[in-house]
Amino acid sequence: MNRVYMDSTTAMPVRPEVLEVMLPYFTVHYGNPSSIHEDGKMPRMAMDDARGHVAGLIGASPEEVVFTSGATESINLALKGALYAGREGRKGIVITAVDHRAVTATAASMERKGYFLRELAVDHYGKARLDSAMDLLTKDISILSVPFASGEVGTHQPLKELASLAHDVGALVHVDLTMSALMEPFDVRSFDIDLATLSSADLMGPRGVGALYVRKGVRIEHLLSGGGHERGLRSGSENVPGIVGMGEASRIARERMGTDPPMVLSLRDGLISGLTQIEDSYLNGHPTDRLPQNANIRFQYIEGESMLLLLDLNGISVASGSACAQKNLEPSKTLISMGLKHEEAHGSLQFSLSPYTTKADTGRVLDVMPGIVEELRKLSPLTGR
Amino acid sequence: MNRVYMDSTTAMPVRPEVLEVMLPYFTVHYGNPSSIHEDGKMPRMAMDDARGHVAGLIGASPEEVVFTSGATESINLALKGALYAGREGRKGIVITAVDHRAVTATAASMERKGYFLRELAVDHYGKARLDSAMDLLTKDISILSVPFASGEVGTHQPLKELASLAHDVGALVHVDLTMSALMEPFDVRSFDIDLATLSSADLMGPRGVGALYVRKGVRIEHLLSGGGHERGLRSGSENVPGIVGMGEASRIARERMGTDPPMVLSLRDGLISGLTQIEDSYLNGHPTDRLPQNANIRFQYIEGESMLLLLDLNGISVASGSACAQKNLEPSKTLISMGLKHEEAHGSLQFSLSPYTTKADTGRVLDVMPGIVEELRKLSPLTGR
Amino acid sequence: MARLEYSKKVLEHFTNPRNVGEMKDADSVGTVGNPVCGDMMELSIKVTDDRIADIRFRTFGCASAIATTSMLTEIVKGKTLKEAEELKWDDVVSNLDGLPPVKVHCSLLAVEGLKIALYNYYKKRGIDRPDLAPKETEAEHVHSDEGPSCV
Amino acid sequence: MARLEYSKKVLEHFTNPRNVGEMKDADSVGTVGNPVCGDMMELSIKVTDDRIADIRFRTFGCASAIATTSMLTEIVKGKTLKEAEELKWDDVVSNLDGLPPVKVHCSLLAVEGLKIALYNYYKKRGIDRPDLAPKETEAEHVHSDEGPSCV
Ligand SMILES: Cc1ncc(COP(=O)(O)O)c(C=O)c1O
Ligand SMILES: Cc1ncc(COP(=O)(O)O)c(C=O)c1O
Repeated sequence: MNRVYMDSTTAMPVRPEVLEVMLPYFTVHYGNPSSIHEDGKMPRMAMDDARGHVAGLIGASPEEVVFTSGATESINLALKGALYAGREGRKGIVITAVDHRAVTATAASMERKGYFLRELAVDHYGKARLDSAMDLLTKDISILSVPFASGEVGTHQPLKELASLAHDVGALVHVDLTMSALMEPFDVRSFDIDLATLSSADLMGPRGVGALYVRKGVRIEHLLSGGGHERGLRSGSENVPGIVGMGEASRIARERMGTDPPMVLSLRDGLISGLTQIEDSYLNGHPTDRLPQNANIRFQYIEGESMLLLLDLNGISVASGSACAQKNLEPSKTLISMGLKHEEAHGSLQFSLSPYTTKADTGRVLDVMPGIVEELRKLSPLTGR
Repeated sequence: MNRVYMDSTTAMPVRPEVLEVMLPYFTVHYGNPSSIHEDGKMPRMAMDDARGHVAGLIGASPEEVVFTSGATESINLALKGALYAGREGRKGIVITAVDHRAVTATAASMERKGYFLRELAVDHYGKARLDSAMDLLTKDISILSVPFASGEVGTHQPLKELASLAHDVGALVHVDLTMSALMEPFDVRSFDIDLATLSSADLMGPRGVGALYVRKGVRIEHLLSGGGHERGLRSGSENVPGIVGMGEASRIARERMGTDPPMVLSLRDGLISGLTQIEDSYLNGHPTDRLPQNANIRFQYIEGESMLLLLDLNGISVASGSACAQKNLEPSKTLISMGLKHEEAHGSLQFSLSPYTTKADTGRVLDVMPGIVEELRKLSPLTGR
Repeated sequence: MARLEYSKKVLEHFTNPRNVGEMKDADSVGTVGNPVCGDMMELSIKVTDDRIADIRFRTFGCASAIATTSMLTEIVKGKTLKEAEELKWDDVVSNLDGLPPVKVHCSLLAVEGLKIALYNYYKKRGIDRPDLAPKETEAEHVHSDEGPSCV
Repeated sequence: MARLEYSKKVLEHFTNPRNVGEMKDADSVGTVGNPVCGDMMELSIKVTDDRIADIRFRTFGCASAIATTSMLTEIVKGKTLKEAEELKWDDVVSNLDGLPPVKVHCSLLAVEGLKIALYNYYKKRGIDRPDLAPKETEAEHVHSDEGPSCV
């Protein structure tokens, strides 16, 4: 029996049709796009096309797209780049309590370098609070970073309102689109965004590639010095097959924006309603205002890693916000900041779907999960206390 | 007729057998190596194997290998990481006059951040001078960076002597192995090296991957903050297919170290002796103490971009140190620092071979080149002055 | 063994834990840990002729906590109290063919739970065994202003 | 047009440059640029009845320098001196269907060389034409301590 993969937030397959398009750039059109001779031509043209597709996905111009090695690098470039550029002596960075560690760790590392860091509070759905934003966004803030939606619990952020508050005090706005780009249309102009992070892997393109949208006129400092590629913002010989793959993945994502996400959303809603019928089991995050692919459920009295492993033995892959499932053994900061108790965070599982998810997949999860919860609750000293 | 590719310094094809090994990690074993469930297992094991192969190529332990997005990132991480780690207040960086721009631009960017930069002079072969090293390596130097050989003119550097002089003053030693790793055996222990940069693309692996060797006990600061991957030295979800490819490329490079390089060297020597028989044409760099794949020739009185284009029209790809062939329109810094006049640098072509180069390829170059030189000299006002 | 992988034995005990449950007629119960810290365990023992005649456990925690406790119950069942007192963490974990390094932490509670069950058993009989006494646990800090401080 | 690509016309003129060579019986020769700066050009003209009856060039420089000069010689051959004087860089480059932006720099010398050839031609005839005079070129700085300062 095939495995059921419900951990798309952690990793996704590359679409075979994307890989197909990449292949010639490994072994045939392997030239360097900067080469004057014939072998530079195909890679250069392919890169231009890819840049156009990535720009097209988010309503940007191709010149506003800087290719990087992935979301983490894009985020580091956006945040460190903005702070180092030192706009009018602004020294502050504002992030949210539900940001990915790529954002929180970057902000923390800049704090150690003498910048200051503030974190927007979130409500119990994991949505950043505008009153918190009004308090924390002051004239000495250089940049606000906010995810389009929390990758973990899926709740959308009030991006337009936050961007407008940030711009009111002259701060730049960076949005992390890593988790939303595949499933939610986005337009940098209508959201009035200065910097935006995209990840190829999360668009079902290859890993090791990402992009940073840098609005025309926005000045940031580069992080990687060298040959001056990507208009000086990101040196290093271009990963042409990767960039071609990200371009194709972006093109397909845009093309399928009207078909894949509604299908995923409907499967996901079935999963949520089935799982929350299990006794003492609840949805984390907003019930409707959330990423289509995300179902984050907490099962009281039991622990996430145990559930994850039993699901795994049943051929189902999921992720957990449990401390026991983390490298640092700390429970999910997102869940805690939403007001969950540690033991509730411990009992949370994240089911993330993809365009490849089928009705049979969600059915399998719904078949298996009640038994697993029951078994583990038998083992738990908390049950029925 | 097939084209003749003699621009391996600028880009190389991925070996088909390397691509083969990578393929399942795009679409089948696409899981995240950190995942606890079954889908994390194959990627994790494959990454461990790859790390072993990369370490094996340079005599390191696997834990000393940090995967990055390429040579440029490795170099930035080594140099900025060492300076930011702020060892005993050391504020200086020493590089050579024949380093790649990834090194020179990184060093220059740190100079703008308040560190100081010194550059070792080279002799007329492009070899760093030990007397210069003795002058410039003082107790306030944090790190010395030196290529194993100049990528452009091919001349080997006196690495052991330089490393020993640097260690005498307590500085770290970084060696850029980008251009040499495929063709020259290397051992981090016998050269007594602290940090070493490797590039997958230059090992005939995929682009967008590289590695930094960090000797056990050497402390550097990370550049990319986030999830704490690669022992905290390089965050960002791992590019598993890329890493697998770099591992396989390293394994094959090591396996073929006894066969490919002598073959390449012999073809290269034939090329040099044929090309230098053209009137007023000379080898740049050391005649014997040089990278096996590199032939850098200057043809007096004429300009490199013109030669490059005529070769291109004849189906041959090469690179040139001519200002006209550079993005910044400046002649090769390496050639100038060796004492060549601007017009000589202008007339220089870089032929770089690979294990795929054939006798027919060098033959084609030797057939075509004399005519091209003759044609362009007819056009030149310098000829015969 | 790769970073996050459990041995076959750990998985076997995790999926088929021995001696699970409450014990109605226990001679002593030891509880240790705190749900707020993500790990909590309850160990009940029945003692006959200075031997652990029966033992039961319930664990709120990860797979390694469950497997370690299960293995511990198997080891000490039938042993004398003296033998049980001397049980070390090493003995349990080596019987499981080891644990991933990050999981060592989660396995420490099992032995501690047993000690506390024994402490309580002696205490009921008027014997003070400070060497088996519960350490001041994180539970006592739960209601401080700074929230729980788990170790 | 991609960054580094030349138009078909540029390549055609580069590979088949017109009017190449020295001219033994030239009425005037203009040289401009400096090998140290990577660009040098020599333009010889023969004048009959105030028309450019013949023209020859030699260039040390990149493909765009060669193609631009070749195109220029084609344009001005047969033209009156007056017409030749009025020739602009735009006229030449648009006839080549444009140049990559980074290469514009290398194409400027051609028109300058023609002006200097004309300047020298008038000068021989006792006519001063300061509007056609050579600009103070980099050549004059070659032997300064700071080395050549090419523009
Ligand atoms: C919202 C979000 N941002 C950033 C990242 C970092 O992505 P990567 O590890 O691919 O660099 C992730 C990773 O999953 C993410 O979920
Ligand atoms: C010697 C040397 N070091 C570093 C680099 C930078 O490599 P990349 O552009 O792949 O990051 C190069 C590129 O060719 C090189 O030749």
